[in-house]
Amino acid sequence: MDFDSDFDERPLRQSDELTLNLDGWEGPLDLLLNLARSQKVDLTQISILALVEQYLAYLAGARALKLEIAADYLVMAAWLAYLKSCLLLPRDPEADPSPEEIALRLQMRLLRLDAMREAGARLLGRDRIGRDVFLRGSPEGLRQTRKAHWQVRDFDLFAAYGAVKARTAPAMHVVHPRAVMTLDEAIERVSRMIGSALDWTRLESFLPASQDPQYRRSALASSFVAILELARQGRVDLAQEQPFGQLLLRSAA
Amino acid sequence: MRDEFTRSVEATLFASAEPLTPEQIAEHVGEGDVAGALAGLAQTYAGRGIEIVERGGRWHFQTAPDLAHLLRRTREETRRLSRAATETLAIIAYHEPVSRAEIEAIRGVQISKGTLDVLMDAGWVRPAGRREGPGRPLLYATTQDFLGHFGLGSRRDLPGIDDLKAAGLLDPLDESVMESLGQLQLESEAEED
Amino acid sequence: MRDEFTRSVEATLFASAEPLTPEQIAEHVGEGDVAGALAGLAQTYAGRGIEIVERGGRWHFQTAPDLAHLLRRTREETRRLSRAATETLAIIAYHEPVSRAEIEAIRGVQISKGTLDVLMDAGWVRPAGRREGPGRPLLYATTQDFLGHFGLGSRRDLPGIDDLKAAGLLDPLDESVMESLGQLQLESEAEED
Repeated sequence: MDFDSDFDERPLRQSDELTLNLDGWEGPLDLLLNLARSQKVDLTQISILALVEQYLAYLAGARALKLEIAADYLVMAAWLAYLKSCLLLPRDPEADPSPEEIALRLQMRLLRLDAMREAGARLLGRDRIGRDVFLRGSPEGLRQTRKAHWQVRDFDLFAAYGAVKARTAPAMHVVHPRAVMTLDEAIERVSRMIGSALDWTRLESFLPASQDPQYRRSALASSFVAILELARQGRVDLAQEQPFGQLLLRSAA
Repeated sequence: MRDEFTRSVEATLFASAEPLTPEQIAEHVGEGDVAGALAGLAQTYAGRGIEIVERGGRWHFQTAPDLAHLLRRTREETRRLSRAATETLAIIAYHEPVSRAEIEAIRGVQISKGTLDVLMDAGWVRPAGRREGPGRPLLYATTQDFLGHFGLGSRRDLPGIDDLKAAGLLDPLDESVMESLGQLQLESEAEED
Repeated sequence: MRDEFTRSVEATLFASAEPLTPEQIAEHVGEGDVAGALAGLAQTYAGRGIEIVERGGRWHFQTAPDLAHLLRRTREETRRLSRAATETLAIIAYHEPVSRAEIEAIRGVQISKGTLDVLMDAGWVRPAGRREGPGRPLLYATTQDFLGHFGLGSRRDLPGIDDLKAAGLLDPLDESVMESLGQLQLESEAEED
């Protein structure tokens, strides 16, 4: 793997303490990676112990200058110091993951970041449109016009006209003449006929004979109201033996 | 055509947003026989899909004029006529020539500008002069294409009102039911207020 | 090259303001072996001042890269991408689709709001759905324009991608790695708030 790219490596100036500054790093990992690269070996060959030493020394230097050190740098320092002690102390067979494994993971992280850094640099260095290669200055352009192909069935057309006509036709209300018996007629007819009937007589026998069912219904309704009116006036007596039973009437005594 | 100078002239002309004079080209590609390179390119491109042309001393690339039709593509899509447009078309067919105001009076609803445009776009309706009278309104009538589309020999082949009635197309039942329902709703809404 | 179909493909591609897929070309030139015509054209133009290239399945004409020095109009380069944006773009391109937390884990720092915006504004990065799982994180991926701008035929052409893959450097991030370092940092940042 080629990690020796021409990536603009941040120069390390540990010797020049006056420029020691944490502002330039994008976090502890960035600082670690740059320290690792200062070991001048393939990143796969770096010494994690030496790297930890470098990091701690760097922070110590910054502290000596009374620079503000962001918390995440200190957390990393604490974690690295812990890692260092684990690496140096006699191995604890119970430790999981082992210090070596943790160190390997840290190394993988550095490799990963370094790889992405290099990839970014190589991407930017490619032949880029507008910088290295150019598109046609004034393309005619492709145009797409949409032409609607209108569809309507003849039935829809005629139905639409029918709907318009139906909707807008002047509304006409015609009441057909109907055969009815008025209430006055019924009162007159019942009081005339009751005069001679002293026995209980069914209401139906007061209705005129007619083939027209509408007229019969009208006569029944009117006659019913008529006998109620006559009963109110005390001119007839009404009787009904049970609900919905025969309505009987006779002349009031 | 592998000659470096000609390649440079070609690329410069291609990337330029405007036609270039040989002098302008030279500013990019440096000393050399720009005119000769242009002539060579013109020959290389002759008969291809792209050509290199000179207009008033300026050179540019363009697509071959005989292929211009490819660049403008029309896509046909089938679309159903809206209800408003269908009704308007029917009214024009039965009453032509008819003005917009008359169409609206018959429909009982206003029509939008787009509705008549759609019918004219479809080729079924045409302007048919103006009616002499107040406002000289523009009149509309149907076209031959209209008759063709609906398989009608002439306007006399349109079903008459009696035919429509016989077919139940004048049955106001649905409409009145809809209306009375609508009315009920309006009333109940009014009561709620 | 006098073949009419190839001429049509050439003209269509030349006239287009956008890279075109073979299918889009076919919509203009009709039935035919578009892929074959494109391959033939690519050969015809090889070594000339302009070339025909495929980027992510879409084709376009462009000037030959070695002539860049003639055509670079101004010294001032297009706005330089920041280091953070460059790294973020590389991480997305090599790992896509990838969540913001994963980008942050690789870089070891939080991404500032503007970084992804810049990349999306440039048209190189797009949101690419969410990962099913805890928190359903939004994922990011690169676009067709990304491939086009950086002259990549496809993601397989990303520089060194095979080596990186072989070295395990593009594997999904180990949970424990995220925890061992990422967590520590995220916790400390949370404390700062």
